[in-house]
Amino acid sequence: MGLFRFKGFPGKGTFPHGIHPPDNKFFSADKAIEVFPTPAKVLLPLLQNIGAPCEPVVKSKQQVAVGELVGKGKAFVSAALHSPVAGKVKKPAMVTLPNGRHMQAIQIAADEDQNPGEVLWEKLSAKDWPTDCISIYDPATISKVIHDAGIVGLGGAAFPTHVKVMPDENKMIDTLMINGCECEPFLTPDYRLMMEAPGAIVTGALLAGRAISAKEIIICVEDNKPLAIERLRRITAQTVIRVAVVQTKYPQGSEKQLVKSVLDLDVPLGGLPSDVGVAMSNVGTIAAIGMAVIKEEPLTHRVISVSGGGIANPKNLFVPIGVSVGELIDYCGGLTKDAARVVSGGPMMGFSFSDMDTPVTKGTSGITVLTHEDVDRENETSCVRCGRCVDACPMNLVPTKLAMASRYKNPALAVKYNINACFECGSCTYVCPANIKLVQLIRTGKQQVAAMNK
Amino acid sequence: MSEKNEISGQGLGSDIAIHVAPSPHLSDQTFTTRRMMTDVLIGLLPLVVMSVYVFRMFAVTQLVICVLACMASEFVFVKMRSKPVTLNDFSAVVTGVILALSLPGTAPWYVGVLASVIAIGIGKVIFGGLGMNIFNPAMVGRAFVMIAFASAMGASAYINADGGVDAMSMATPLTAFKQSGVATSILDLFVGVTNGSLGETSAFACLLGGGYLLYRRTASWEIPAGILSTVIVLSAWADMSGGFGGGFVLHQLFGGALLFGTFFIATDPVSSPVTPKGKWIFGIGAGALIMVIRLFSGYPEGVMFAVLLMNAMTPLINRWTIPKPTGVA
Amino acid sequence: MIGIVTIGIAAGTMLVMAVVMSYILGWANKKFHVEVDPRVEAVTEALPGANCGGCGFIGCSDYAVAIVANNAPVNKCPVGGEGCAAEVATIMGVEVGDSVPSRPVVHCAGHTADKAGKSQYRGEPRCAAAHLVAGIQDCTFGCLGFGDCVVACNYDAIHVNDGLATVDYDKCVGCGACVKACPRMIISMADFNEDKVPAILCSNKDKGKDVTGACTVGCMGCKACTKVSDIITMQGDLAVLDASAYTYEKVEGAEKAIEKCPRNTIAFIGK
Amino acid sequence: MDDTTSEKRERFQNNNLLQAWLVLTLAFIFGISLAGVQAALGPKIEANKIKETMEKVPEVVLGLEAAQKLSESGEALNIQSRIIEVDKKDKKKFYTVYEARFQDNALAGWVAKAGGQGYADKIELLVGIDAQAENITGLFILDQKETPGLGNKISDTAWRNQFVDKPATSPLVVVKDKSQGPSNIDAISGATISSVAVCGIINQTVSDIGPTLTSTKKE
Amino acid sequence: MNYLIDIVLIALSAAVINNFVLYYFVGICPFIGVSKKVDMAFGMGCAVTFVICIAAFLSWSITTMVLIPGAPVSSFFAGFFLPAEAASKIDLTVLSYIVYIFAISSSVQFVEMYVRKFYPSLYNSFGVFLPLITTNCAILFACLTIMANVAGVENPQDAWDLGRSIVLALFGGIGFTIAIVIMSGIREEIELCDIPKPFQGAAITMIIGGILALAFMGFTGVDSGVRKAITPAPAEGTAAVMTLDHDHVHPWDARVIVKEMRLS
Amino acid sequence: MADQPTALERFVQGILPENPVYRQLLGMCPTLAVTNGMKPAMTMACSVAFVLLCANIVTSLIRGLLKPHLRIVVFTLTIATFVTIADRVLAAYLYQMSKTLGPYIPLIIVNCLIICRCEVCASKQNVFTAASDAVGQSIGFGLALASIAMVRELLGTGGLFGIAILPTAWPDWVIMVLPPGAFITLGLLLGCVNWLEMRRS
Repeated sequence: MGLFRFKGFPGKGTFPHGIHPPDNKFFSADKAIEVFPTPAKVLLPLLQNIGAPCEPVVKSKQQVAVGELVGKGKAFVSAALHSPVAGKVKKPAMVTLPNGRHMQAIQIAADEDQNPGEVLWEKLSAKDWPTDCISIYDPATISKVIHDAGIVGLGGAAFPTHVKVMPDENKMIDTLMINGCECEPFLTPDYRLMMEAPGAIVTGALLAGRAISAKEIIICVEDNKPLAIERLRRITAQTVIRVAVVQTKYPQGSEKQLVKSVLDLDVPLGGLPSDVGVAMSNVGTIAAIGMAVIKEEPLTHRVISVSGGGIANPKNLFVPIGVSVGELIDYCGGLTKDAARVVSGGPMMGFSFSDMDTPVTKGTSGITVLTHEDVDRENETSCVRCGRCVDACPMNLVPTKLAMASRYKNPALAVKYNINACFECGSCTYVCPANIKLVQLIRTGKQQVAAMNK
Repeated sequence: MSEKNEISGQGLGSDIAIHVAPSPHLSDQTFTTRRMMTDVLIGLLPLVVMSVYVFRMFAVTQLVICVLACMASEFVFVKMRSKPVTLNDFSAVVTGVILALSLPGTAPWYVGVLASVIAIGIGKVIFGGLGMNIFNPAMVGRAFVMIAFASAMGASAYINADGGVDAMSMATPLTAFKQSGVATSILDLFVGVTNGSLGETSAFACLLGGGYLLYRRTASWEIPAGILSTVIVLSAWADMSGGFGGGFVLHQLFGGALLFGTFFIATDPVSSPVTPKGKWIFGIGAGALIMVIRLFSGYPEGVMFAVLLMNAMTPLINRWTIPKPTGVA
Repeated sequence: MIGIVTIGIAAGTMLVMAVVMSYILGWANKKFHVEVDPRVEAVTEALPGANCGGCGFIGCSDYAVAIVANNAPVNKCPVGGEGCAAEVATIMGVEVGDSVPSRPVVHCAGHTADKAGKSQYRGEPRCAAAHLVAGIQDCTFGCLGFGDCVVACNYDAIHVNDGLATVDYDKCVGCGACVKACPRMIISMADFNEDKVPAILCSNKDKGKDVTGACTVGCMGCKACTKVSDIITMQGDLAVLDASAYTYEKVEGAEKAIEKCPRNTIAFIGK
Repeated sequence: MDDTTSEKRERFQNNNLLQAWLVLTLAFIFGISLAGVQAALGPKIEANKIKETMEKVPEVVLGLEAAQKLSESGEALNIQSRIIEVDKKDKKKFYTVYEARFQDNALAGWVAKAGGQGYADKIELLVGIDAQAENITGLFILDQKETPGLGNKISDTAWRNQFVDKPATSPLVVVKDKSQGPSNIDAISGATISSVAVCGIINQTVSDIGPTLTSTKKE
Repeated sequence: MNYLIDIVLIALSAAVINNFVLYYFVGICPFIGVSKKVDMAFGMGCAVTFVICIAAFLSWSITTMVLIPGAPVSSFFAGFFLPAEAASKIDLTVLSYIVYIFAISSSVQFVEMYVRKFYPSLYNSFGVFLPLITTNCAILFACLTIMANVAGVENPQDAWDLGRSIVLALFGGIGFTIAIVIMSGIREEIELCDIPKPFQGAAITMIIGGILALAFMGFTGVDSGVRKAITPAPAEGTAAVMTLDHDHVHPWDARVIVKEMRLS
Repeated sequence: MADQPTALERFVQGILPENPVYRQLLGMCPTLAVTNGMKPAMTMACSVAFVLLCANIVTSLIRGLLKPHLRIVVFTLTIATFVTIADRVLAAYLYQMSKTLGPYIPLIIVNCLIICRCEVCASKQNVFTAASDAVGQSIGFGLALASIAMVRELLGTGGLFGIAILPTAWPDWVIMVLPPGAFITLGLLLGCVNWLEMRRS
């Protein structure tokens, strides 16, 4: 890329600290998105988002159509659930998601001979996405459509999007930032989406911008994706949307870090980007908004990448939500001999799991299968307080102290060192020369703090 | 269960054991604790070479005694705690080499042995081993023998005209200066053909090894920067008020254990603060103490005491310099 | 003569000091009196008042406040020793007396072989940490077996036995530390009316089918036990036993329940 | 129990002085007994203090052998103490000086008690000056807290003996290389500061009281 | 000027060089007991410093007014029975210990009650430490040191005045605070260390105390060094050092030697 | 209130099970300060024994008259008196030793050990028990002091009671007779005692 230049934005294009893990995107970056054939059965957990679970509105043995509402989010922070296939509802089952949540899921046995994925992908990747007729949509309508379509953040956190686009008098939003950084190694769904469906992203961005009356819309992409940048630049040339190219660095895709990089604003501790007038959404989410508003399709499918050295044929797939991970892996040629760990999401923040029945949820951005070479490390040694973790922490914390406070059960000390500011990006653990599982300890520490405050 | 096997298909044969672990799943394997210790040893190499060149057999004997004694005591003490012996992390070797280099070549064998036992026993294992030691083990050991065998470690102990080594027929530069007002030539100090503790004589070797550590980022640059700048400022001030005409600063800088201590002892990550700001405070404090002790106290050299004192302050410094997380005004 | 005068003046000095001091202090004691919890006063009175700080608190009165307000242990005073501790304990009424002993029960029966879906776990080997990682074993309720409770126990009374925490009731004193340590909350305190009491050794609230998939000894909610013993009731899909209601007369019902349980989830535990 | 009694009783109980009767009594008794102890032991302690210094005077003035010989022969020096007042710029300084005379009233010499800062703490010493106030006759360290093994070697006889017959008219100089010189004192190796401190105290004392002694001698 | 130097040196010596805890071993009980938390240790240090000053004031006053021979009060009363010269020899120093401990304990108790009544917030932050101080040897030690320098000196003009006494007390207290705060910082840190069981608690505290004492020994002699440096005139108690090590004399050294000679 | 231990129990308890230094951590100041040699350590132990015995006896005699809020004052007064007596006696008959011990003799007043024994035992039990308690505790204190002083003097000067024991080739560990040596020796000995205790139970 040559010397990095970052012009036109207040920020420096980067944030303090952070790490540079090998991005390993070559596994799947050049693989065009394939539509995954409709599976025999889907399993839809009732809670796929941050917030409250939704309540089932279908009964056992009921027939449902593609896109039909099967779960309704009653609480404000919860999202609706739609069937990705046409089929028959079966008895509910319990599933344990990779993040440890144990909950009920709606099971739907799909009818034969259908391929809703093909239709949806065609709509998504079409060239006819409008950029000029956005003003006919009223912001309230857009919000409502987003709510009804059950859209959540597809970057991984799965925060219900309608909450973000809800106008709030106390927090004036003037900037919409669209996060296409995809800083996690291995993952490529956002990249492929930007390559293959930029129209949906641009339209969705304009719609979302209208919904929150944003004065400025910025699409942020890391500089290791030149082709996507090129494509987005071309297509956004006629619109108000600007493309910001930020430095490749982990965790650039974290919202606070991205706001810092692009706008040079500090999101307050414990606050959201909205506290500094910024709304942030993932490119996938934005495309889903476009689909919901323009093509009137609820969120039932998403792009994920199945990648890593442990996968025979890494691929990017357009899959129905609720399909089991085992099927995806089989579709990609199965695991290789040296596969060691299956991770839902990227290798830095994703959750590993062992149950191949686990369904893909709205927040699953990829399945990464790591090899022994990737994950095997020496045994943990003592912390020598070398301070590498301090240099890596994008939140400017002292991870070693937090971890030791957790290990020796001293929640008061952990609070003093601001344990709750940690968003578990894993940078500290990545650099730790002693192989201490800092993030895990910090996570445990947070629980101790919660228990102490109870 | 049968249903499950059907779905997961061919990929999960019995020969592939999928395990689970917390995130993150990647780690930087190029940099490990052992690698850090090896780096320190590489950094110490110029000093070892120089000390062997200047002091001959004295240096060799002292190095062998200290390294062996350190490893033996590490082995014994860790065994006493019935914990796995961790000699392979090289930390005991590093302690041994630093300890040996901080002793005068003429020190009798029991000085090295006792210093090693104290360094590993009281300086390290009693606090829980590597990573837990509040104080720099080598300096605890050295301070102990320094006070215990003052005559074997004191200024005059360095002089041993019978040793047949040129450097050992003169007083150590700082002692000569403090007690008689005699300054050693800067060039001698820089090259290292003066008397003193084994590792401290050659400013050049210290700079070389220290530079390597800084380049490898095994030692953080903030502490040396803090110490050296403070020493320069304070000695310049003393220089001006004493009317020495400038030579004093370089003499203070290159004489004694300043560079050795700055690069290899004060930068010991375990016993220094973790945050950059804390490291600056540590460095400035150590530099100030070094100069106070050198200028005013009964000892010609203050690096060891300064490092120990700042080690003691480190928990407090850490406490005062908890960094503000991003987003806190 | 000078000697006598010295003695006289010395005695006089002492007397004057003593008078002044006792008067001022007595006066101040009333004038500056601050109302405090009478128990604090009583405990302060019982403590030696040497204010040596040996207890780790800031002097005797601070320790007294800590005992009354924060339930600090009563035996910390090195000066007062056991006598003092007993006295303070009487004031605080913390003596156990002859109430029914309360002991922990591990509500899980799954040894390593009983658990399905076990995967190797590479992380901090502690339950609290492992609890946050999915996929170690299928049962999300059962004992993880990393022994946080073992570490928490000061009496060496709980051990992990083939993947399952097991209480040694001979050593257990019922302090409840293990209950607090368990992240999965499968240990609870139960009244031990007899040396041996029956207990339900499962915490899995899932439906029968999910339980059988996860473990060979979990309660699948068949309700067979509730029909033969009146101290067992169903809470959702999990049987629960009211230990406080158990007496020796109910041993028969309990034995029947154990016999009826198809999954061996009920058992007698205790010394 | 009628009202007045209980009221009286209450007042009695509330009276601070009456409450503390035991303290008062004890204070009184203890005051008397301590003063008694002092009366009994005080002279002896005083004697101890004086003896400590006085005992050393002959040795410091005459040297150990001569002193022993003197005591063997059943003679003793007449020792009288006096205070010499020295005017310094901003304050007065007092030296306790012992004047030692033989039985025949011939002046044997003076011993001055002096003190000053050493390496660790104050050093107190006795320095002997001959009758002519020209030479130092001896040195004795009364009290010091120098580093054991190093600085406390100032109490060693061998080191102290260096001072014998050094001139009291010119300042002593501490040397580290055992070089010979009329006023040179060898430093204790590793404890230069203690050595310098002792010499400094002696230089100061001698220069302060020297003139007075010389004038006394002339009288 | 001399007085100022005296004060500076007393302060320096009491606070750092001859630290109460690490050099004289007084105040060990709270040093072990109340050094688990930094805040607690700091409160304790402040309270000690405060009380030690009060105690110094009281003990200095009582010693000079009542106890030493020739003290105004005792000679006044003795004057009723004795001739003036004998009256001025009344020596009550035997009472000093009992009087000091009396004065300390009662003043501490009084201050505690007073603060507790009228400044509850102050009481909560540092007043709670007050009772613990009665049996703190540091206080009595300061009183004894003052007594030694008032009653025990050879020459009356060397006797300390109130200013020196208070400075000793104040900086002794500060030295105590420094030591206990450093110790508490370390002890908070070793909460996160894997100390062998038998050494947990007092034993490791002692060993840390030992290493601290070792480190503080580096300051030995700083007071005389400072005195030498700040005394304008030739300092008392210095003698010249000469050396014949001329082989390594550097051009700018000559002046140094001359300087040194002139100084002494 | 639990039954009070008998005189014999009190005596035995003081020596080891309730050793004032190693078990109760009382009287640390003199323990550290005067143990650089056997002589001062033993003198100190005897002084403490004297004060403790006298204070215990007096306290026990007047135990019926004690008022709760004034009892500490009474103890302090008593102790201070006996300490002064001990101090004067030492100055009169062991002048050099009294100079060596310096302020640590008067500091016995604030030695928690004595006030503790007055409080725990003497103010509650009869004279005989109080006296035997005092003797037991004093022996315990003396033993502790002796153990520390032995280590320090032997390593520090190569002798005991000022008499050389180790061969002259022995390099004296000067540090042992200095403050750091005191702390480290006591720390290590405390650790050893704890370790033995843990092994026993």
